[in-house]
Amino acid sequence: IKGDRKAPYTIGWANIYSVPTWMKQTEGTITAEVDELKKAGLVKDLMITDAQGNAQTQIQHIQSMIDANVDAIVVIAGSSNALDRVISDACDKGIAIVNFDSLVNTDKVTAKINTDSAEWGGAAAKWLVGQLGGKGKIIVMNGPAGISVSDDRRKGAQPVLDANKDIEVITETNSEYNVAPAQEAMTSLLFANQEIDGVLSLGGALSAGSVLAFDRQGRDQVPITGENARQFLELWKEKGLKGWATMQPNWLGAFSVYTAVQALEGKTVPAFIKVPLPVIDDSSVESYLARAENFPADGYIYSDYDKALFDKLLAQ
Amino acid sequence: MTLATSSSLYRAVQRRRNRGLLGLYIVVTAFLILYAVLFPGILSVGGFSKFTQNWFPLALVAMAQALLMLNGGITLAIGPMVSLGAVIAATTMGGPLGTFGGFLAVAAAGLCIGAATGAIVALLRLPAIIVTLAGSFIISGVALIMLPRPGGFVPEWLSTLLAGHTPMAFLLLVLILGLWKIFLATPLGLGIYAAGDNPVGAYRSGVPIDRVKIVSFALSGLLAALAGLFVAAQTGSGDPIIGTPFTLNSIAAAVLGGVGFLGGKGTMRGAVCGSLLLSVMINVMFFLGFPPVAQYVAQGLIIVGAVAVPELLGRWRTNR
Amino acid sequence: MTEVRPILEARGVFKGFFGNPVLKGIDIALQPGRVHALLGENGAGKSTLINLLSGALTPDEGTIAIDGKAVARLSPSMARAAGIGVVQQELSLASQLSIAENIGLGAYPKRFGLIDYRALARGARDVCELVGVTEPLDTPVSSLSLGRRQMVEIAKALFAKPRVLILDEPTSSLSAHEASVLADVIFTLRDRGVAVLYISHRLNEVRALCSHVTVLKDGGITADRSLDGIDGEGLVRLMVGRETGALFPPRPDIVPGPLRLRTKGFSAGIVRDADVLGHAGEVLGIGGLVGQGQEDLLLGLYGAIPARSIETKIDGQSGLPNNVAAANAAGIVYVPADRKHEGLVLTHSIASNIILPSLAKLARRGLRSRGAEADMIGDLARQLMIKGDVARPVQALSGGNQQKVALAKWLPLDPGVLLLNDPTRGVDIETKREIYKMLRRFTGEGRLVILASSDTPELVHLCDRVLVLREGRVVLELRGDAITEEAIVGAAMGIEADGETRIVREEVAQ
Amino acid sequence: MSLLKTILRNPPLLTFLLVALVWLVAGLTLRGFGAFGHLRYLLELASVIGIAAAGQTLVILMGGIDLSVGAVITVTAILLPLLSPAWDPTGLVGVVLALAIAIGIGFLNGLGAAVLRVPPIIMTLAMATFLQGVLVLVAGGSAVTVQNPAVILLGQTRPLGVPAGVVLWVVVSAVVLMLIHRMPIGARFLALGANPLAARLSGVSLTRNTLILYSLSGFFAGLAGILLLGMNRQGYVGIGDPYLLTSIAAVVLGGTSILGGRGTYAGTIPGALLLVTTTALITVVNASPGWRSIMFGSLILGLLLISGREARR
Ligand SMILES: Nc1ncnc2c1ncn2[C@@H]1O[C@H](COP(=O)(O)OP(=O)(O)OP(=O)(O)O)[C@@H](O)[C@H]1O
Ligand SMILES: Nc1ncnc2c1ncn2[C@@H]1O[C@H](COP(=O)(O)OP(=O)(O)OP(=O)(O)O)[C@@H](O)[C@H]1O
Ligand SMILES: [Mg+2]
Ligand SMILES: [Mg+2]
Repeated sequence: IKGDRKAPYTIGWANIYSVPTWMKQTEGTITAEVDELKKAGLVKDLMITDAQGNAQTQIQHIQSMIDANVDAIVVIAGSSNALDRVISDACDKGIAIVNFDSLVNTDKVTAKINTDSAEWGGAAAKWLVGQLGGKGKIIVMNGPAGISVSDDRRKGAQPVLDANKDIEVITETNSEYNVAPAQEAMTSLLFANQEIDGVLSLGGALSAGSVLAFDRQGRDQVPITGENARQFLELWKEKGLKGWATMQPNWLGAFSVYTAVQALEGKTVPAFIKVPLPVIDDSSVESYLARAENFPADGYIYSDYDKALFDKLLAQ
Repeated sequence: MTLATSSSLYRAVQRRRNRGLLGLYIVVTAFLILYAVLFPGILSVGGFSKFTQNWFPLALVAMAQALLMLNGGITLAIGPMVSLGAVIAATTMGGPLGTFGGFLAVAAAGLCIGAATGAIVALLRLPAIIVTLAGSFIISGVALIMLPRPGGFVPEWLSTLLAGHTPMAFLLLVLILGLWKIFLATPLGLGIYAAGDNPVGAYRSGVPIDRVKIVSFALSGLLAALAGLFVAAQTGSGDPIIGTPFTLNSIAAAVLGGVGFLGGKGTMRGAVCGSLLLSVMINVMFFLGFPPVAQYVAQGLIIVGAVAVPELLGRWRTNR
Repeated sequence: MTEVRPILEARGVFKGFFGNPVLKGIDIALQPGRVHALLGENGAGKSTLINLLSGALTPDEGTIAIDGKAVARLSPSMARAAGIGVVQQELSLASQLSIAENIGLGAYPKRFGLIDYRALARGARDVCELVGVTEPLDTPVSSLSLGRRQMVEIAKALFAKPRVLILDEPTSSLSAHEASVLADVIFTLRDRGVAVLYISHRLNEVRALCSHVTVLKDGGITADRSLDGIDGEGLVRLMVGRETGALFPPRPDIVPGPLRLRTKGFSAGIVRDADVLGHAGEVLGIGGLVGQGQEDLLLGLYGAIPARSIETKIDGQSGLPNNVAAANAAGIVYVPADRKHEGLVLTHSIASNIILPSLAKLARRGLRSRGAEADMIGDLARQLMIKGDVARPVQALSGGNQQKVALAKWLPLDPGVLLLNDPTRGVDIETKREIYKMLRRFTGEGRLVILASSDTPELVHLCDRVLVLREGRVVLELRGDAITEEAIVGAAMGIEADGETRIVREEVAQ
Repeated sequence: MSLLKTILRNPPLLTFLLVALVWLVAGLTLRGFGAFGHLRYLLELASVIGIAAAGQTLVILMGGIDLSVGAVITVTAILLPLLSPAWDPTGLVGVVLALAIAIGIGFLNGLGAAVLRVPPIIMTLAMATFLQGVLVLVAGGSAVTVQNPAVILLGQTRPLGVPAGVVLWVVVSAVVLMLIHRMPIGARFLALGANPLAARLSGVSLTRNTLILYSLSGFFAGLAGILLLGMNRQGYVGIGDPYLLTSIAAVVLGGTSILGGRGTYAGTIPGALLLVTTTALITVVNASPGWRSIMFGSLILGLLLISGREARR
């Protein structure tokens, strides 16, 4: 962090795509946090851009933020390496950069904040193996191909699967992180495979789609992993699933803004902040569902957060 | 009146082609001026370089698309071709081929895949739109197999050369436009217009329309692959899906630039101008502080307006 | 006959489309220094034959020989390289390219692999001067009128200095002046030893230009002889195969009926301040050089282009129609000159084209009635002698038959005013006669026919009254026996421009 | 011999035969593929594409293209739950309102294309962008679970074992085929598609028909959106995206000329089936995503080689 940067700060939020619900919710936590910080006199302005899913446009936006000389940039990367150069440019200009969710490769950032995708996959696989008693035929549902998050989660699951030779992955498919395509893909797989003991689903909407597919084809539900998508959690309860879920908390956005401001204020922040994965199981699913009404129907019920939690994470 | 001197025929033809584009030129200039007012830094070498770098790949794919549309075709495989170009660059340049070999590999892949697509369209007489749709799946599949997740390697010096603080991208664009001009001054190049406009007539006049089609697909593939190479250099690595949004944007840029679907109508400079409008619009909206909602809405309105306003003005003028 | 070796020959060629034979064993030999006429009714296969001669089509059987040597697979570029220049019936121009770029297409002069624009301009200027194309060479072809495009097409054929020049109905959209320029060009080339093949339905042109004739009929050759000692009647007999009557029906002496159309101060396109009157039962001719506003006048009355007037009454209704549907509803119909682009949906069937304007009329409760449609189509096809299956695409019809379809489709609407733009362009003499008869029948039924024509004899012999346009203004009105070729051409070219323009005005009744 | 000729000359029939062939081969070789339930499911999936492609067929026949199909589907699916008033037990009010909005969007497309003379591809692309903005604005772009009884009925019931969506598709097919082949307006669309100038001079109003056409396209996209919502019980942003390219692909695979003026919805129906079948085939094949993408592209290309023959000049 260089230059004459004094509160109140201008913060740029370079989103890759604002339309999906997860992004809208994340943006909600960011604006809420900014409002807080404005009250505290720390933030003056928030500039929001939406690259409409185009990494090239995102580069252009970040370049414009550099040109406009914002004090901090909070970013979800549209590609794990496409932004490297423009971000290191921004870093050279002394702008505080906090990158969360989809991370960039370069280390020339103020902080990277994320949960561990490999751990996500590993934990999910472990739970499923446990459910099946270490033996059975499973289907793996992946997110879209060519995306690091999807790839990392799958990689994280592999060692667990390797360690349990009696778990057979009968087939594996990729789908958008959306209910309809996931349901469509799972339905086809259901017809092709009569015996399925479990589903290792590596994304929230994917799980909801799978459950719906089992339901509509009149098949008995099997143990399934997933994410904190409200629809999945509701189905979990409605169908009495054997389920397990974790999440990519939306408040990573708020936390990133908080971190950026802390850094601008001269606090040292860790270069990499690993946010522990909250886990939802039979014991906690009710508590999440109790808050469901506060979240959109196709949204994600994230765990609670507060300043204390942020400070604790920063103190790592 | 015949021309006074025969040497000015070429220039006269060129000048006439500019005439229909006046409306677009005015719109683009207005946006550029607005941008310069909002962000004077664009007038510095660094600002100019960065801006043109971000515009460059879109300009290339707009050219790649316009080339085919002028010939009466279209391609939906632009995006995957960009991705593949980036992937080949990022996977070969670190290997035994070296940087130059990697460059050649990208160019060869673009040319060959383009020519193959063109051959299927021309010789089997299949509709280009659906052949290239199928092609887009095949090409993106290849890109995913070569590089399942973002990564690879592009030498730092290449990135600095192409996407550093020099207006290299702009110079390259000027160079490519110059080459296009030269190509248009060859019988084969002009054949693209003739065959796109009136294929039967062109065939009867002795224009080898199948060869023209294959060549235009090949060149279009080359341009798209080079756009991919540039993206790889700009980002320092490859990404198997980075090109996806380019497909629709290339069509939008070309049509904004006055290139018609039925072939033969439009100019390359129009398409490049269309891409410039799409690109500068993003920056202008940022500096005007538009929130995302307004960005979407304004983008829709600007695109429609850029086509409709010159049209309405023209009609108003003729009706008076 | 002297033994001159032909430059280009067809020997026993057969060609059919989808199993329908068009040419059945045709021989034709083009000799240097001779203008050879190829005659035949619409659909006889003339264009098909020249497509074979120029490599655009390959014969099913038989050979094409150049300089006595049979050529295996002639392609258009080979033909062009061998010195065969063709002016196709359908234009082969690229509309967005300039005149010069079109003229050189397929035969550009090159320097270092690039088009040598300097040489192109020189060559193009020479041929343009020859045929009288005076527009700047950089003008895009799209901004030229049909007649000018035709001249560019001719210049294009001449550009590569051909040894054989094939012209397929080159004069059908040319003015009299342009046609005479072309005639001079043809004579010059003939004297230089070029072999010319000339196709036209205008027999006086054929007699003036050609010395030898081949007549096609029913896929075979009915005559291949010198033109010496044949008069016009004889030529027609060769083509039709029987004795024929007069081309133009007699002009009836009946008094024109009440006014059907009156417009004062009419302006549309380049037409300014025209006053037009039209009575029931008359053929009103519109003459002038090509592109003097004849088309704009018709389109304006038809509501297809913006038009205004001080006062207009059509069949008792006042005001100009402001769109085509309104014009149709008021009983006004229009037959365009460029039937391929404006008159017909070429790729659709004859039946669909005929039915298009009367779809709504024949529909019952919002649904099309197949029976009623078939009846109507069959009726019209019989009435107009359109032969063959009506489910064929219109583009498979010959030019003359296409024109019949373009006209026929309007008849079910029972129009009161017919606006016809050069309806006999490219139509063979028999069909012409039929069309003329039909027009007279229409007027006999009390309709008004407004006929713009580039064929002056048509104006002279068919029309009851003629308006001559120049630069968008009505410069002359003629009626009855005062309608002569001299008067029309004189006014069209502005020959008495320094004197007072003679306008024979009718009293504006009512 | 002549039978073979008739088939080869008739793209819709050819495409149907192709679908049957693929089903037969896949049913014999792949476990579970040929099961009645699976085929029925494929039909159900195809019905959404088929209905969305109904409007697209009309637009393409008239020489245009509608790139806002996906956005209209999404907008309808997201707006419908918000538009269904609680006092209406049938849910029809919400359906009518949502369809009215879809038609309105189409009408705006038509206005742009006919009156402003913006090329349809640009107009509809801009409209799609515009709608994204609207989505962000409406309810923060998020969906509400559908409670509308009419929509749930449409998406979930199976009268006589046939999914209601398939029934809807049959009705839509009948209407569209009727419109193209038995109604004056169909002939007008085709004439405008093949030669707008000649059609205009024959008294076919370009403005009027363009407005009707894009309104129809909006209507069918809206209908597809409602069906999709019923099948998923929940709309979400992006739910319509896959249907943009598939609707165009179904039309072209069915032998309709992308340049307009030639084709029929009878080809689009098997075209939609073919796409769904191919996707299902690819899903059950166990391969890496790259290879699956390659297989899908090659299959489309291969099928095109067989069914696209007619497009030869
Ligand atoms: N591409 C084609 N496909 C099918 N039939 C065709 C084709 N071209 C020509 N024909 C048919 O071949 C016959 C001869 O046509 P052609 O154009 O050679 O006649 P033409 O003598 O030039 O007539 P016109 O004087 O009207 O120009 C016509 O019956 C026409 O229907
Ligand atoms: N494709 C076109 N190119 C140039 N001018 C056109 C075109 N279409 C229409 N016009 C002009 O716009 C005017 C109105 O045309 P429009 O298309 O609205 O008429 P229409 O559709 O035939 O009739 P309606 O008013 O019943 O819709 C016409 O007078 C014509 O001059
Ligand atoms: Mg002919
Ligand atoms: Mg109108």
